[in-house]
Amino acid sequence: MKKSVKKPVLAVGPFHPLQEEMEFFQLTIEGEIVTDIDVRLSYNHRGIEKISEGLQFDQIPFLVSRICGICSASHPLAYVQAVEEIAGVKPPERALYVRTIINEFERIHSHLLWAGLAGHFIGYDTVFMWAWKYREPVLDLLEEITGNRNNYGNVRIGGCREDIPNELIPKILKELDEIEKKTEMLTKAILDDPVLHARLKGVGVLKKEDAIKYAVAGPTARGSGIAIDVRRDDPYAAYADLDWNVITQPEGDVFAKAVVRLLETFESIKMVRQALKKLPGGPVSVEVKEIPPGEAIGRAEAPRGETFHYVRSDGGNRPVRHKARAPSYVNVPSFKASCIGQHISDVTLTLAAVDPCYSCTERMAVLDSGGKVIADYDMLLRLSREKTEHIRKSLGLPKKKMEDLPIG
Amino acid sequence: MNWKIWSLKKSPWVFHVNVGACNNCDIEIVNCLTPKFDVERFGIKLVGSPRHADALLVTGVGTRQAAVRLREVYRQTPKPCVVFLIGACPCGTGIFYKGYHVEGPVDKILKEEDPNAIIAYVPGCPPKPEAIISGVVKALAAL
Amino acid sequence: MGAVFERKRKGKKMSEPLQSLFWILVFPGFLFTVFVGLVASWIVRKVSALVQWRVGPPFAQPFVDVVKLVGKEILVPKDAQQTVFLMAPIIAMATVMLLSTMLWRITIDPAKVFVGDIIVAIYLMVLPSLALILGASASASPHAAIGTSREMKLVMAYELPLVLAFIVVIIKTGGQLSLAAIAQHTPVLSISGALAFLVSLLAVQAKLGFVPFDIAEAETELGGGVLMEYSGALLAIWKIAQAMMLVALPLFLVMVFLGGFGTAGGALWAGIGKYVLVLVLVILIKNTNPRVRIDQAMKFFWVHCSLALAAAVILAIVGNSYGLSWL
Amino acid sequence: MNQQELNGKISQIKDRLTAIEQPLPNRVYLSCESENCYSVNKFLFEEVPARFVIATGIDAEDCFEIIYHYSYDQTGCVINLKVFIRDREKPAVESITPFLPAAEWIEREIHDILGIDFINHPNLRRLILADDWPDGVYPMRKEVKK
Repeated sequence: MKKSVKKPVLAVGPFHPLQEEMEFFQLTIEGEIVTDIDVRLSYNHRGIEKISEGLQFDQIPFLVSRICGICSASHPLAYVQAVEEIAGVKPPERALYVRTIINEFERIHSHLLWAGLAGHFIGYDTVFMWAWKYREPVLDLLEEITGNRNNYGNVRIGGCREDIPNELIPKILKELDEIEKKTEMLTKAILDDPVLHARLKGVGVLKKEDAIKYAVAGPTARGSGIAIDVRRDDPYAAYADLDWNVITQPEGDVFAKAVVRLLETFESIKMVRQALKKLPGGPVSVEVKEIPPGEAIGRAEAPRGETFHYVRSDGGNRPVRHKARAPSYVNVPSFKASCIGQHISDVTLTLAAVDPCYSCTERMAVLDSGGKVIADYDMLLRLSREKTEHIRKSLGLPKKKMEDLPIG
Repeated sequence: MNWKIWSLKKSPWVFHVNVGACNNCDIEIVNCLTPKFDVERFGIKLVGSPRHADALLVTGVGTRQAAVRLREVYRQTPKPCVVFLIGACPCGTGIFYKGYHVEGPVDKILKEEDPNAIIAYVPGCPPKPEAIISGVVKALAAL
Repeated sequence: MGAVFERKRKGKKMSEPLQSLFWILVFPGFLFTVFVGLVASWIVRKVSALVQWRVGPPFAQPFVDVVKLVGKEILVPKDAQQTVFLMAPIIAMATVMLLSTMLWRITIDPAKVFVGDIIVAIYLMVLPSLALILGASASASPHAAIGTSREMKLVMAYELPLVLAFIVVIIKTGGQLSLAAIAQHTPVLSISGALAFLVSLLAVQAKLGFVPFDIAEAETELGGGVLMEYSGALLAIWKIAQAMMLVALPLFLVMVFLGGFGTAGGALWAGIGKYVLVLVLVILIKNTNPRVRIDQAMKFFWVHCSLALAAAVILAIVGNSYGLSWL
Repeated sequence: MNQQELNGKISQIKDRLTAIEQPLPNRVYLSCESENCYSVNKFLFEEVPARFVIATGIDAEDCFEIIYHYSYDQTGCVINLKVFIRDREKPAVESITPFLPAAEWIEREIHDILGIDFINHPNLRRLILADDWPDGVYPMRKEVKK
């Protein structure tokens, strides 16, 4: 049966121009209601943990930044912090600030990217185009600082590879104002739209108890009223010196997660500004001679939640064991709690709300009880969009596209 | 010039296959669609079915599980078709060359399937959208 | 076009069958319609791109697309019903070809018509949709199957109001069943006629597979669900058939509602103007509306449109019997 | 609950642990044998209560080691529970998924890559290895090279 299920999906399956990773979801439905969900990973399994055991400590940051292209600042940071803990090294102050700035830039561009995709999922393609347009200046800044739009590779054991040149700071501040203005417009357009309220509220609710049971992280947890954030709970880099808020929303639905992400973007902008103001002088890295035997943990808050790295060293120049956990690893299984019992037209949206790195949702097939594929991603997307329209009509609103909204 | 090749160059419809990438190349490919780069100017269109495609944009190392699917997609694509390997991973598996679950590089997988496959390489980690567009244009000019 | 037409007149010496072949395959029929249709599809793509803040494709793009598809390999899914799968696009193209030839010929040579051609035209307009259903269900793909069932429902939904709309026109024009005679009138200049025009415009939208009635097709690419399994020249034939529909259907509306297409001087330009007007209306509806759900579409066509048209029929009868042509 | 109270809480299960280490104020490493795995995990998740982060499976040559990582977010403390599985031939340990659904995937993963059997796991199917991966080959074991 497994073969017959997978074949139609893979052969003619829902390939989408926005498809990213290759996780494969199977939904079992009864009528229109989802009764079970199953996920097959493997397509993207590259064996990073084993490769890591064959690399030297200072090569690994470049490997782990390629775990996920969007979290390519948080993974190396978490790893490097673990190794620094083993070696007992404290990087220079300036390096901590540079790390903070790069990480917050990453969060800004990732959240904007998510906002665009969420717009696409509910049929507002203009939001998609605009949010991705707003994202470009952030990538340009990152390129100017680190030399690459993504995969910055800027963290090394004992500090940072590239410094933020002081003469770049005015430009960054100027761009930040611009980004903040545009994000504000986008946020207003999203949060003030009654259609979106009706479309997103109460959909895909992840209750607080379930959130605890599934041990979710990041905006997914904060959207369910769990105020956890590694940046505050276990401060690293320069977060302890900055003044910012952890955004939480109690509802646990898609709307709450959207609110958390959008408001977090502003917190990130705030943090970058503060960090730039406080940026201390001095070098950005210290030499680390050798890594003694030992084990340690490094944590960092990626845009999607807590990144967790465990490193064990035996005194050689390679780790004996290096475990990496991406936030989606705990966020994705929570679909079991949030999707079951939902209408299938809401499923894409619920999955997207978790931002599962981020387009695993494309790899879906709806199964009826006989295991036959009866709907695909496109159809789910369509259903999702139709529901938006339906709600719009029931609110007595005219047919309106995002073009009319005051963005841009 | 052969009219088939000429029209292929003027109207390359592409289909995006991810065989184990880190998302970076994929995002940069999607970026090519957005207003800043707008590849429809060159007649390039992302299509939703390999059967409609003239070119495959492959990203990722080619993991063991995904390689099976890549072969299937390649078989479904009508020939002539060009395969673009976007990023360091499909070109030579990059930093993952030792991975136990990696069957790539992708050109090896494709050559096993079809020894005459036309393959173009756009290295970079990730290649910028400009690089992807330029790579596609250069490869088409060389046809 | 005028010059070509003149040349055509002089070519009376050609033997009758040869001339008919020329009619169908070259001038007003196949080649000419394909050309106009591909230009029209370029306009559709370009305008859509501009709405999305992009530059859009170059002018020759639709032509190159078709040429390229012809040069590609045809893959037939192994579970498909081969004959039907291969025949369906050809049936679709042949019927659109016949339809457009008929419409152009009536325009050019209104004397050579037969009574009741409007009925034949309506019949020919259904066939491409049926061919699509046939082809998709022969392709043995679950996604195409979903598209098929939706397309089928959609056809059933819009055919009734469409026929009612034409009944309104027939009443308005005093029981004419010949397109040439109908084209002498402009029924759109009355309440019932305008209603009928609006509804037919929406039905044309559905026939063309455009938003908001592209329910049977995925949004990201041509013919997503239904055409998923087609490739190469077969896909090209579908594209050509769709492009020709883009000519034939608005042209049909122009003839039935807007007083037809002239063949010389001012009347010709007026005709082109009317065609462009209908095309722009179609594109605008496409770009300013979200997709509706299949049950919404059916309800819309069966309940709202049919009721409106029933009222229009009554208005038209009343208008006729009391000589109130504006009703 | 501050760090001291947390340490006090942990010492309630001292008899089931073989070692308690605290190299940093907010990093705690506990060790136990595989038969106590279930009860200690249950204590950490339900009594402390800490948030489950992930588990790390390690092939430590003479035995298998699974480290369950918990995070106690009020103090930013990471509690690591090392469970030693001495039987190298038929490594098995009781699954914690029944009370902690968050552990489902990682237990399946460890089953894939190290071949450790999780008793009472509700759904111990292959998760991350390919369909055509040979049975009985566990890539994260030390004897397996590429």
